[in-house]
Amino acid sequence: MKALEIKIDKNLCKGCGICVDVCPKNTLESSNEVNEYALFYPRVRDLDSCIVCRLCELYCPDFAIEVKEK
Amino acid sequence: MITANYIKNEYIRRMPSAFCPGCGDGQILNAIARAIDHLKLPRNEIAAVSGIGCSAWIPSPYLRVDSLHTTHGRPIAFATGLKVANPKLKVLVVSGDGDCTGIGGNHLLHAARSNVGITVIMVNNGVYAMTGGQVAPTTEHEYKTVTTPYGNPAFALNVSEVVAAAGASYVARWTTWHMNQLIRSIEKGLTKKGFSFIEVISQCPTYEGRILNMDHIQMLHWFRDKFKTDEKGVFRIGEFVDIEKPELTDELQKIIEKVRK
Amino acid sequence: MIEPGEYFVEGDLAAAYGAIKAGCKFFAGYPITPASEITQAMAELLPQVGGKFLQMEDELASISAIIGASWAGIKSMTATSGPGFSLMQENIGYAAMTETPIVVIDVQRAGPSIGQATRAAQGDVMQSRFGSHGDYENIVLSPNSVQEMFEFTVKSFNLAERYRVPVILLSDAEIGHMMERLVVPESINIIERKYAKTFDEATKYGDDLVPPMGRFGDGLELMVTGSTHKPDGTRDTGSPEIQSSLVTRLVEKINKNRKDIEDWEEMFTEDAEILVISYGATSRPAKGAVIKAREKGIKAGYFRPKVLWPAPENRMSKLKNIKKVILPEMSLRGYSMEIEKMFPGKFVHFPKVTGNVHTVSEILKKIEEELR
Amino acid sequence: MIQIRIGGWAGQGVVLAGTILSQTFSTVLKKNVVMTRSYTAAVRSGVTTSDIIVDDDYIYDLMITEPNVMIIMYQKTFDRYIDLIKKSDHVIIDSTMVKNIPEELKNIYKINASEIAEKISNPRISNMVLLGAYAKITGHIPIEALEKSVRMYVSKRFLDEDIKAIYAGYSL
Repeated sequence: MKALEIKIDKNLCKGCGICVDVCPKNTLESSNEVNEYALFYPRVRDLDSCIVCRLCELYCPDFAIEVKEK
Repeated sequence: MITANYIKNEYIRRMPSAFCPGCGDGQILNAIARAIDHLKLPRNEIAAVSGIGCSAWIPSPYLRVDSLHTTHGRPIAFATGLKVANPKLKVLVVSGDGDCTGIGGNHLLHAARSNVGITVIMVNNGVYAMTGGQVAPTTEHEYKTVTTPYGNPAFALNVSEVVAAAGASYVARWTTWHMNQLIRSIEKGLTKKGFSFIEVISQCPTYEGRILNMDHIQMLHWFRDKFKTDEKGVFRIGEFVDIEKPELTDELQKIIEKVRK
Repeated sequence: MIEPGEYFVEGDLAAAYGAIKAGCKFFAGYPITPASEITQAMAELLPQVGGKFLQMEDELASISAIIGASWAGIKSMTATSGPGFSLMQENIGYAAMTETPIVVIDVQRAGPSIGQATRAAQGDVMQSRFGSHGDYENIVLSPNSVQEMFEFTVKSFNLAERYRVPVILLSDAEIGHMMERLVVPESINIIERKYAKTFDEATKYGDDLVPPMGRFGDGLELMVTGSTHKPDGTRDTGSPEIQSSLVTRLVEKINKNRKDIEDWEEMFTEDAEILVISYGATSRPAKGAVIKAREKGIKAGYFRPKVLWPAPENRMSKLKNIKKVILPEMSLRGYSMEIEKMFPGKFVHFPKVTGNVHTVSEILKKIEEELR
Repeated sequence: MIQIRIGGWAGQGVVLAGTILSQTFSTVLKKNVVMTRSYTAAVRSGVTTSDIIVDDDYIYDLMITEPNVMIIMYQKTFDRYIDLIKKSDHVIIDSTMVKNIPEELKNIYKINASEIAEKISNPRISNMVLLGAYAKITGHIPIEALEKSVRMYVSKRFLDEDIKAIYAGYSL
């Protein structure tokens, strides 16, 4: 399975980094970009590496991440 | 495929939540919603009751079901009344460790004893977080908190063991690292006839983190590495009780039938 | 079940009969003298009408459970006495804040603290109104006979359902444990709760300031909270406007409907110069003493609030020709603040705190003394 | 107005006797009746009383002030209420239980109720013997009315012995 897009809702994300931590393929990484609450939200490092395991969705405390399948 | 977005749209009243970044409460909310979805329970058959504390906010206001946000320590007693009044409802209590075992400890024991068919999810972060990091009944010996600045002179309560001894039908303990196991346990709890109790060890990045000198990611790793279902772990997790026994509202109904015959 | 007709029962049992007749289907309680008889009677009676009884682990749990049950849409009650009533204050405030109809019977005993378990007193009058923290108003009724234990329990349920407030039936050990004739009438007026059919309906109220109540399980996805909340139940603890409009309405809800709620009994008040105000058990000898005083040619009057809170202030303020007001009661504080406020400069307190109710001759003697 | 105090020791059936007598006046004879009781928290100790006030009119006084009848079943109760006993028109005692009576007190009806009760079945129904004696001595109630009240209140198991006891007291 391949991901079409990994959407990170900047306004919901609190920048906790749990998604980056639980991702088994290092698809996500921390960024220096901040949202309106001055929190660092993550960014997609390598979309192709995503295996659509959706652990990021399962562990995200804030419903801020969504993996769209191809 | 169940996506977080679907869960959010279907079961979550609103976001963003008031929880601190990295708080396990959001994960537990996610787990509860997924369990309800797996069971295909209609939302109008679920009532969520909570007391006071950060974790009390998991169902109220975020879970999109009838929710009763009550006074400190009392949610289990409120839930008992709700369940007895309408046994068709799946009554879910979400309570913190202070709420559930400190001020509300007596209610917990007696709900387990009477085997009333409610599901209690106790979020255990070992500290009173909402009020600013004071010692809790679940704080380990010698840990420093704002009210035990020289170390906790008392010892932590093993809540699941106590609830098991009190007579609950189902008792399990997981951590926020064990999301899938937690979801399965909540499903089991919600379908269990009698009193079900699920303890969730959760990370409090703000206060517990300060005590343990860890951030929330480190705490999750700690859960992963040290909390095991067998002797390998420093802390024991897993399912401790899973039995069938007569449930309170059924017994009350039997009394009515006996008396009215 | 409880056929119309005549009974010879104690006050506590009459209250249980009243609850059953009012449609009470859930009781949660904890044993305490002198209210245990209500609890025991409900344990026996409720299953007979398809209702449920629970003896809880304490009074905190008892009142919590009945509030929970009330949200599931059934009429619920608990009964206790002083020490338990003190414990219940927390959630009497919660019921006021969340506008939950419940009935709490307090069979007063002598305090403070454990006091005299089997003796009567009237020391909970202020607590019954002000016991929980913060601003709220509730309704408190005071029966003076076994018959009224029955009737006022029914009335308590009616008022609770009508105004969505906790209603307290403030009895005492004298009335609770007294045996007397009870007549259960053929027909009893019962007020049923107004339910909201949609979430939207539950957030709106009319001139009476009482919104229709949602019911758990109806799919309204209600949010009920003891925190400061918007009309839709959304918690908002930061807004000065929301706190202000919420607590003002909780208080105004009672004030605005006072005329409908206030209830009293009076005798010889048109030309009375000396007025005996009394309530509960004490009002029996008080009335007897006033009748005796009239026989002696004394211009005495009798006034008894049946509803203590809200007090019948409009009526009392119209009693202009009174020169003196005597308040006999089984408390050193009791209702005195309220009555003294209504009759400044004329007020004579006549407490008796032995655990026994006043006698007719004691009150008559006091009337004569005060005339001198 | 009739004021009656039944006094004894907890466990002697003081409240039961009071209830049956009150019910005789209220339900059977259609009088206004108030019965109050006084007891301590302990189940098997302490002075217990049932106070009965009967009137054709509404009852205002809830306390016994000038008793017409004192039915006393225990020495300590007798000693405690000696002032009221001196004021009372009739004093009926269980002479098995109350032996120490001041000499100046005349006109005390001494009923060996416990002994009579024991002969019928057991001393615990001495209260019923005293009620029968009360009906005879005061003439306040016909014995048939008392019997009716006993039949209304007492469970089948004890009914026969209780009826026997009230008639035993009545025929003294």
